[in-house]
Amino acid sequence: MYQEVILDHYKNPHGRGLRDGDAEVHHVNPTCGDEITLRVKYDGTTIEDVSYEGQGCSISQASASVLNELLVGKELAEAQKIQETFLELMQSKGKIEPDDAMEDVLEDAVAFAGVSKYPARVKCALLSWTAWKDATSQALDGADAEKETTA
Amino acid sequence: MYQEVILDHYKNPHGRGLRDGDAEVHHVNPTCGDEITLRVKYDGTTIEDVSYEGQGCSISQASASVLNELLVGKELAEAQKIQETFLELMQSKGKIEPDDAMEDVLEDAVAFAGVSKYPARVKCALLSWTAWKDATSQALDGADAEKETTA
Amino acid sequence: MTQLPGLLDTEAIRKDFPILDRVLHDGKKLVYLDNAATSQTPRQVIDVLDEYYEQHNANVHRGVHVLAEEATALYEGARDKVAEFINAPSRDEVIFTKNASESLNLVANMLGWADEPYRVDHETEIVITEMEHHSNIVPWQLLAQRTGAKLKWFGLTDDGRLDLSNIDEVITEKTKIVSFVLVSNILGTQNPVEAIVRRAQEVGALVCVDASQAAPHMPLDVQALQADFVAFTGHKMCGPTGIGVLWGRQELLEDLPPFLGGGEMIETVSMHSSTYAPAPHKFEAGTPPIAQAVGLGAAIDYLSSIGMDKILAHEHALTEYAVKRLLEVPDLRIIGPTTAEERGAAISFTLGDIHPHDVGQVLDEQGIAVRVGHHCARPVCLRYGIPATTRASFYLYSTPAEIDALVDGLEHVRNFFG
Amino acid sequence: MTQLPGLLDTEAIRKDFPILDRVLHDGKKLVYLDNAATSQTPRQVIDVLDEYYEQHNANVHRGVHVLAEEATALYEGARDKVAEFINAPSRDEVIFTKNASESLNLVANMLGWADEPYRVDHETEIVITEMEHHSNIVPWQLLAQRTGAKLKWFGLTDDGRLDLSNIDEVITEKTKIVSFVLVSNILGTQNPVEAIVRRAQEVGALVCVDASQAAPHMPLDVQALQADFVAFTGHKMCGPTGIGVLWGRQELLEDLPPFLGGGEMIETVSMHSSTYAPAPHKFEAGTPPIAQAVGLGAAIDYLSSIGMDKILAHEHALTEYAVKRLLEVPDLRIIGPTTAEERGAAISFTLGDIHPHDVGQVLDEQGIAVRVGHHCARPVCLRYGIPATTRASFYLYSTPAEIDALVDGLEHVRNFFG
Ligand SMILES: Cc1ncc(COP(=O)(O)O)c(C=O)c1O
Ligand SMILES: Cc1ncc(COP(=O)(O)O)c(C=O)c1O
Repeated sequence: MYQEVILDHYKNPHGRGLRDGDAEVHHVNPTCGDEITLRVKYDGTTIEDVSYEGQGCSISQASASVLNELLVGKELAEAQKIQETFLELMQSKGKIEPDDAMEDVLEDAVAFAGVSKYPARVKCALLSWTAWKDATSQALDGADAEKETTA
Repeated sequence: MYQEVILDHYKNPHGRGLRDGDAEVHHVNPTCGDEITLRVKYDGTTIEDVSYEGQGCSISQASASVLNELLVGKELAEAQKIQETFLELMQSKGKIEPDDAMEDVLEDAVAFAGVSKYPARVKCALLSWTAWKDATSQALDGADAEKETTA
Repeated sequence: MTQLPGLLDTEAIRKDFPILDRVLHDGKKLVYLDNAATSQTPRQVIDVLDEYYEQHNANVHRGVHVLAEEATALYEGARDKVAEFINAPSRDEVIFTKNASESLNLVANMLGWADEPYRVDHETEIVITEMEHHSNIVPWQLLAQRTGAKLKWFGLTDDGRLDLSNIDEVITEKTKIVSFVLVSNILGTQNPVEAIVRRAQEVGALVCVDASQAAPHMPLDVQALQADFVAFTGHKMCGPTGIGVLWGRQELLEDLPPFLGGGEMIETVSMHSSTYAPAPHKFEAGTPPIAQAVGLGAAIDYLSSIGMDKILAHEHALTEYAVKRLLEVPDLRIIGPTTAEERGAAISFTLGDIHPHDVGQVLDEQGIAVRVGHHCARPVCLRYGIPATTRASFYLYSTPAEIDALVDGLEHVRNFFG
Repeated sequence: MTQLPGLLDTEAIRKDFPILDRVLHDGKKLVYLDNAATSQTPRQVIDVLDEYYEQHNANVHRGVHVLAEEATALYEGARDKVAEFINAPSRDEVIFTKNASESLNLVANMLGWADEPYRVDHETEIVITEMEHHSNIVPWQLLAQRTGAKLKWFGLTDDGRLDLSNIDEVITEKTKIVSFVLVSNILGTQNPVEAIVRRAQEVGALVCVDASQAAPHMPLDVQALQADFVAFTGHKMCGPTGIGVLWGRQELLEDLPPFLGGGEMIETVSMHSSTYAPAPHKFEAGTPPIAQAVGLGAAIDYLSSIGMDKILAHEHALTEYAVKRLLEVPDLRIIGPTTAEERGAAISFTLGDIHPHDVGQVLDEQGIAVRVGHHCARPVCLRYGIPATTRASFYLYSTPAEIDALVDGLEHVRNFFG
């Protein structure tokens, strides 16, 4: 489950730290205490930045780093497709063997395929992605942008 | 468990029916619904009569009949000894094999030895005896003689 | 051998139940007719229990080691099986309890502590029936005492059915909950769910169905029932002891407060306050009966492999035969419906004025196991003016020959005390 | 092989536990160090369960047939075994529940519905501690919310012990109940019962002891404890899942009201009112976990045949060794007492800033089963400012070699994430 790619992202996270944003959310995984504070910044529908701070296991930390690497600079529609594909992979209970098409979409994130076999860890991998989705809808809906939520 | 003696007493009960008494009690075995109303009449410390009405299984009915046969006419002290011996036998879980001395005390009541192996039925066999003990203490204490009690 | 249409291949089925080979009292073969009290356990279930303890035992949830993951998958897999067995819209509606009694107490307590619109209080009414098992009476009596709510009930007709003639007076605008038994464990009566549900829905009352004697014996579809809660118990359906089920509608389980507090049922805890996990976990405090849930799952697999419709047909045929044969016994009076229509396979009766304890004991001496007493439904005995009954009850492994043995046994009882 | 004084003959003992032969992840031998979550089940207990279902299964009480009498004798025999095991003055003080959580909820609910002098209400106070398992926190939070009582607690010292310095302010004349853990499942701390009981008795408060982590590991004498209630759970002491115990002093059990209502717990029922059976039955509604109680009895036989004092000595020696070895691991911080004195065999720790989930997962890859998380004691994690811990916990079959494997495994974890 601990692919080299995951360990790399864990040890050298991309884009970590909180920077300016249009919306901020704070998500917690109550079963293991993993936490993330995440901000998104949009330029129209282009993702200008995803910045974050958090504590947690290597899976949740690496996943946030991969998210940053994958989504920054992307159009919202494409980012959503990536998010959905990642969700699908993580909920597959180890039954999806990523094909080339999936690898094209997910890039480094395919390394998490093995995590999907471990129900206790799937939530860790999804933490930042759920936070991103939530922050995005707050940023784009405008309203409630500052509200803290707990999932 | 159904000794001939028990069946005889069940089919032809001794002294059944309610007659005059110094005290009356009503006892119920809640697990099976067996009921007895029992009166005692004393002449000093001599048992002049034990009269009863009841409904229930053959064991509880036969036991009341045997009680009547054994106790009527006896001195209280002797009756108490009989009652205690019967209690001991019934609580023996089939482990007491009545000897001659016990047979001398219990007469027909030794036929209940087999019942003591059946926990669910021991209470049936003891119903009238507990009622008699209760009625006796009410009659001899004088007070509360008319009070109904439920065990 | 008596041949009846619709019977299962009991010769094959009986091989699955080791206990049916037992020999009692120096050579009497066990004739087990006490299935309404508890059913026997097939080898397939015993094996799954063994395998659980020998291979996979661990505490569930939150574990990252292999055993914990396996135990969790088995436990949650059992929930999936139950959900499918009762056609629940969602697996998250299936709560594991220790028995049907806990399930029913859970409903009563949720409603006692609920906010509006569910809250049962002194201005509201609770409706049950006179044929309930004590486990569907006492929780409501306790709730009524503790909240001041009024407890009302449907009476019984002389032939052992619910008297619904005054349904509009019994279930009123004040009624918050109607809880009743689908199949009576003492009378065998199968109750008309639809009429009761319709009236309850009219006044906005919740409906709780005690399916303890139904789930083991017939296809059960909680959506078709249109109830809000359905309770049943594992040990009556080839499962282990120590496991029960409460099914509840998802939005109710979301809204209603927890009952038992502790590990597993929380989202987050601080000394000052706690929040609760979503259902079903909200209602499962502490280490659950893990092996027992897994065993119940195996029992469901077993029953489903035979087919609940086939089991129903088998028992119906047996009941028809048993009613006919029993009515041939002089002085025998069936307490409950005297035909096999709209009834389950538990038949209560009296035999002249021979006390049921004596009937049961003499039958036992012949190896025949029946239950005697009030069957945890004492109000029914009061209603029919009897202290107790003898009850024979059948299951998928019961045979016409066992019914013949019962009838012969009853003849012997009559001669013995005659 | 490391030789420590006081160790049991684990080579012989391990043969009794089939699961300890399991091989994981292509060839890794199971090293089971998650005993505080649940213990493994010896062959002797599995066999008794099998025999129950294959030979004696029936519903208990009130049955007049052989199986019912056998099942009742086995079930009530298990009660005798538990009573003897904890030195209860009377077998009638032993209540079977489904787990320790139910036992603790039972106490909370009895007190919430009790009459004076026991009644917990808005003028009274409940005392617990910051090191309780959620199962000894949430029931009291619920009770406090529902009655208006005030919930107070003892804090913790930096070295993982109860801070009793303010005992006279925490336990006051208003205190109705003090409930605390005998041995903490997260810190391992063994608490000073006597000091707390003395103060509680001074103010007339009842005392409830959560012995879930004590009963499996040391001789337990409820009379010596001088508590009023003692709760524990079967699955942590070689027993099956689905069975727990509440011991309570007889006069309290007589005075206090029932909790769950239903079959078995009544004396007599009519539609208008019911009276209750004497304890313990008053608190055992519905068909009890029969096979599970019988299995717990077999577990007690098993533990007693080895000797609880010997088990205690074994675990003490292991704990001493484990503490020493673990403290050799760089960056490892034990959360809880750092010596083996006044502590049980559960050791929590953090390892640098490697998250416990990662520690647990990498250990699992080597076949080593530990638990990670807040161990249902989140307030302890909050107190020490950590999100979670890794916990290794030992039992009678644990060996020094397994501790060595753990230490090697932790080195591997450090290198892996280093
Ligand atoms: C100290 C303590 N108390 C209570 C419990 C609850 O036990 P159960 O989950 O069996 O109800 C546990 C174990 O989980 C425990 O360790
Ligand atoms: C109709 C009915 N309801 C409820 C129950 C209670 O089930 P349990 O004893 O398993 O809680 C029973 C069986 O005893 C029953 O027959």
